[in-house]
Amino acid sequence: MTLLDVQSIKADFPIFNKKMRNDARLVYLDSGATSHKPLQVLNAEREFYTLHNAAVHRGSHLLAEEASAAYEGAREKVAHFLGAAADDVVFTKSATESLNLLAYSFSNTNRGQFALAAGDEILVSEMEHHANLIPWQQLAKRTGAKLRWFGTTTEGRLDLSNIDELITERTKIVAITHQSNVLGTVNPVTDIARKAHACGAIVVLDACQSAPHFEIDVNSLGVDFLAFSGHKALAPTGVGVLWGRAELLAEMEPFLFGGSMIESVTMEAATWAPAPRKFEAGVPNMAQAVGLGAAVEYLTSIGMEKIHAHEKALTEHALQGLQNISGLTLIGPQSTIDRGGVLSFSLEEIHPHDVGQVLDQYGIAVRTGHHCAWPLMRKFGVSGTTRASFYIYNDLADVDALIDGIAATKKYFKVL
Amino acid sequence: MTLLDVQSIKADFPIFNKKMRNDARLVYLDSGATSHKPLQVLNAEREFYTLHNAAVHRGSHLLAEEASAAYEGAREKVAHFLGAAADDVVFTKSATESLNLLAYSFSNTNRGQFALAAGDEILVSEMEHHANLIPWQQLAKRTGAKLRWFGTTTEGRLDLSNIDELITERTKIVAITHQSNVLGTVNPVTDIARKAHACGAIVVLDACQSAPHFEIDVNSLGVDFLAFSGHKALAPTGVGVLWGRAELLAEMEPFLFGGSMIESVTMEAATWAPAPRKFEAGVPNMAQAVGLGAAVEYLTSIGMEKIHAHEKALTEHALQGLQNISGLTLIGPQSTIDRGGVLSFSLEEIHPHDVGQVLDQYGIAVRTGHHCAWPLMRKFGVSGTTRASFYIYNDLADVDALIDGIAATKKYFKVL
Amino acid sequence: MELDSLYQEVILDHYKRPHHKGLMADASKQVVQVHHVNPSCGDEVTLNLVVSDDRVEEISWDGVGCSISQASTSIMSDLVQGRTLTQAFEVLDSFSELMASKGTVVGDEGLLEDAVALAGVSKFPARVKCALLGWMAFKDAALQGKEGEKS
Amino acid sequence: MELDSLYQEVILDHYKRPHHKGLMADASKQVVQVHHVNPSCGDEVTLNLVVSDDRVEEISWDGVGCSISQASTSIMSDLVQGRTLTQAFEVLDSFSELMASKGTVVGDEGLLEDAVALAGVSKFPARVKCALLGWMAFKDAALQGKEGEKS
Ligand SMILES: Cc1ncc(COP(=O)(O)O)c(C=O)c1O
Ligand SMILES: Cc1ncc(COP(=O)(O)O)c(C=O)c1O
Repeated sequence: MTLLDVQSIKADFPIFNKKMRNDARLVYLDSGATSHKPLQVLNAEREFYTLHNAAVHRGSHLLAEEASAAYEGAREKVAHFLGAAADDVVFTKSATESLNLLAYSFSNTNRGQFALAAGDEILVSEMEHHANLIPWQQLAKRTGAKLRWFGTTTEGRLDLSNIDELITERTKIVAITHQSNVLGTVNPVTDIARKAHACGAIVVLDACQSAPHFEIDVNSLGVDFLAFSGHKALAPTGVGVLWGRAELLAEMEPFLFGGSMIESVTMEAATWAPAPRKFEAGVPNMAQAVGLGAAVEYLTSIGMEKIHAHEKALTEHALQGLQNISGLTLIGPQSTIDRGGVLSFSLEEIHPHDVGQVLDQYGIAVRTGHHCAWPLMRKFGVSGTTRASFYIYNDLADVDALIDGIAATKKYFKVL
Repeated sequence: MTLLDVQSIKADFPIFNKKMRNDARLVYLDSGATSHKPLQVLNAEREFYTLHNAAVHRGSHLLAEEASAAYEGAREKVAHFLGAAADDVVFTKSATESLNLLAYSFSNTNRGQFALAAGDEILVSEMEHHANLIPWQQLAKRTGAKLRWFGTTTEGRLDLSNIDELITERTKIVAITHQSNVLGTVNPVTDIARKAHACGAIVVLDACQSAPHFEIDVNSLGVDFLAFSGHKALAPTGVGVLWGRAELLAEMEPFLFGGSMIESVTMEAATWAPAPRKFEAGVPNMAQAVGLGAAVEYLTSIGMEKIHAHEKALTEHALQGLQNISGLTLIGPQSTIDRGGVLSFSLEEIHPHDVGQVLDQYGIAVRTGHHCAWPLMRKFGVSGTTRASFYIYNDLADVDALIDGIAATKKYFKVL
Repeated sequence: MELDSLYQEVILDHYKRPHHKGLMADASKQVVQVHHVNPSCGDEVTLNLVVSDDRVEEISWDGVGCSISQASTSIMSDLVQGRTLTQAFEVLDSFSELMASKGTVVGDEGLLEDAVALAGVSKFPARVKCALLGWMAFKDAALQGKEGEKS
Repeated sequence: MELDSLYQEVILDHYKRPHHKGLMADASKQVVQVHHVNPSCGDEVTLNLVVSDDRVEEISWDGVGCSISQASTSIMSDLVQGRTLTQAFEVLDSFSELMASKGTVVGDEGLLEDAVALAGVSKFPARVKCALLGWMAFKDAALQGKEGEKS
């Protein structure tokens, strides 16, 4: 097992000094919802505000110059993190906005490859987060296109058995998640993208649960668009990323309209700046972008491969522990093959909300409920699950705390 | 003159310790673009990250509880700042997003009072910022409605002479700015709203340049929606506000789709949570909202009336000084009546960019260019202006520095 | 442990053996049915209410949810069954107040009976909406019934 | 003062008395016209280009803008007038390099002539796009002209 030096990593994260209920230490197993932030990120934001704060791209004064350099520098760092060109990286407020940006932009045109109409199809999967499902439902509604989806196998894998029926010449967009935020399943994106491209479809990847956890290279992935949120990747809240292929970004209509995204404006009409500016209307989330730049640097300095190996080791240990608990049903892949460090389970008749509440007494933070993947819950016949998710500041002791906490929960509710 | 104690205010803003070019002190006259942030705001954000960071509304663990309380507490503070109810305040990423939210939501329905069609009209003004112009151009384009606009008088006032022609039964939306970001003009919003309501129109107010500078009470204003950006009001970047009347927010369709804004979801369709949740898809900009809460508290603790009086005194002094400079043409109202602390001018044949560059050598930060109000520039027959804008950390010495800087600029370019 | 103030014995009893659970469907009566969900955790309740002469003649419900939401709905059903709507709303108001109290009040046991056991919930803001789910469904059904009568 | 490295005398001269300014329109010649704007500050340039035998036969322009953009366009016009496109592009590449240098190079005076006076601009990132406006318009017009020839 190749674990990270968690003690020295934790020293960068002030929140671990906090005392939880009953003076317990914080066992944070909810990074799938949002991650904590290292001092390096908090300091980068503060430095922006206290030394360089100004509206970017709009002024000739020194602060405006420095702010622009900081903001564009962050774009370069994020681009580097993804193996992309800087101009193909758009800053949004979140992955949710990134995905909505696409769905709206596609319906802001009625010609070219982005235009959809009755007879066209949009393909998603049953394991999508609501953020990669509802925008496409709405795009289908606006355009008359039909929404279709991959099912899920009982092991929590994408059901690809009917892929030839699902991906056809009618398919215009394929939007899938890289890693399920409920099951931990990592999907065979490259294969699906190849098939989709052969049919002329555009491929959108929800990388919210992958980009923070393992190495991403947009070129080898073979997708056309990729979205993720900063706040799940050690960065501040309020910043997300949309990466897109240059030639597609160039052709697309804008989404938000306002300052800085224009080329020229009259009272009647306006024309647009080139990407990425075209998609960044208004004074942007500058400090948050700078924070995201610092976050991806921090991740890179640890090394994405090492992070992946670390989480794999934790997941291995957790799978063993959880599988030994009687009455516990793990939903999702039972091994670490093509799966990440997100573990969802049911515990006898104890409702997830109650499980979470007992764990909270021991300082253990897990997520409970439908995890914004309600259709997947229905598929597995549960109203919700308890979910533990790992990141760089977790260690084997955290996993053991979870296992012990579950035993205590059973005891508390007299389920033995 | 009732000036604020600027020295003690400046002590809260670390950026004023920075040495500018040639070791000059910072004379920041660009708050119309973005304001600086006091330590109270920076510390509120940091406290959120280091003590309460978690995804809001989604978990039963302690951090999630505390994060939700901090986020909803910020909503209450902003609501109080506007004289509004908390549930009528929506957090967005910026005023630009707030205004686009409205324009998209209105075209996400084809029935009820928000639905527009050919024959309907949207009314804006010639002095709008692009953010309150292009979204409506696009809404008009999507729906077939017609965009019309108030003109501007040579003094830089809204030309209301043809108001009875412009506001008619065909008018469905009136979207205007409270204070022009170029001219400083404060518009007679309440009168216009009364007239618009008499014709059944919805009134949208762009309060970007007003909410940070004088007291706002949404009830006495009489408008239906109000948008402003946190970053111009001492708050972090990446957070904006949309306030709306409860009954309108309830009826409106959502804008961004994803997690947390739903009531229930299947693969085929979804239903929506009540406002404000319906408009806040995804993990929100929590730390920034908390920062905005601290910012409006800071403003309130100084007192919006005192802030207004302070800026008025600075503006009075600046108007006098600028009017005495030969070759300088002030664009906008020549007195402090119904105008705020934003002053735009042309200086002989010296291009604004060159003016800004010379001022920058003295540490004076002004904005130059079209200020995202290109149609207004054309109206005044200029390609851009130099703009100085004031806030709580400016004093009379800053105004004098500007006046001296302009004299130095003329000398540098040998225009005497 | 703080937890015991949340999960009192009587709550766990109601959770394990809920009262009035299982929907009645007597076609001869005028039943108002409502369905409420708690979108953040996915808890759901369907509630059938028969009111005659402004009195709760019959209440029944079904649903999925945590111990707090299930127990609270069970307790609420006991409390409103047979009561006039005026009395039932008085109980509801008192319970809503208790839930909003953040642990500062203990609740009127004469009025709230078993529901005072839920007082501890008010110290866990994230659970208040669990405790209120069934009550809000009842309120909705009762108001819909009144509306229906009028028209 | 740092400023003097930006506003050299030769720049202010070109600004006050720009060369090739005022659009030629000789209907007998094949003129490529382009219009470029700098969206962040509103500067605009319209450029007319006549190329024959791969040589810039006539260049003229009009526009509004700051001293840097006006002077740079004026200097560029002098530099490309009469040159072959290959030579002109060589100058353009050298100038682009100078602008990207952040003040680290002085520029090849043999090739760039008056344009070396713009070296100081590269230390002011916000002004680089001013200096490049006219050059990019020329590049665009020249490429469009080539395209036109082919088709
Ligand atoms: C009057 C006005 N409206 C709208 C905006 C847009 O605000 P933001 O860029 O913060 O979205 C601004 C500022 O840029 C403004 O001054
Ligand atoms: C797989 C997945 N997609 C999309 C999202 C949405 O991200 P955000 O809420 O940051 O916009 C999330 C997390 O909430 C997620 O886990």
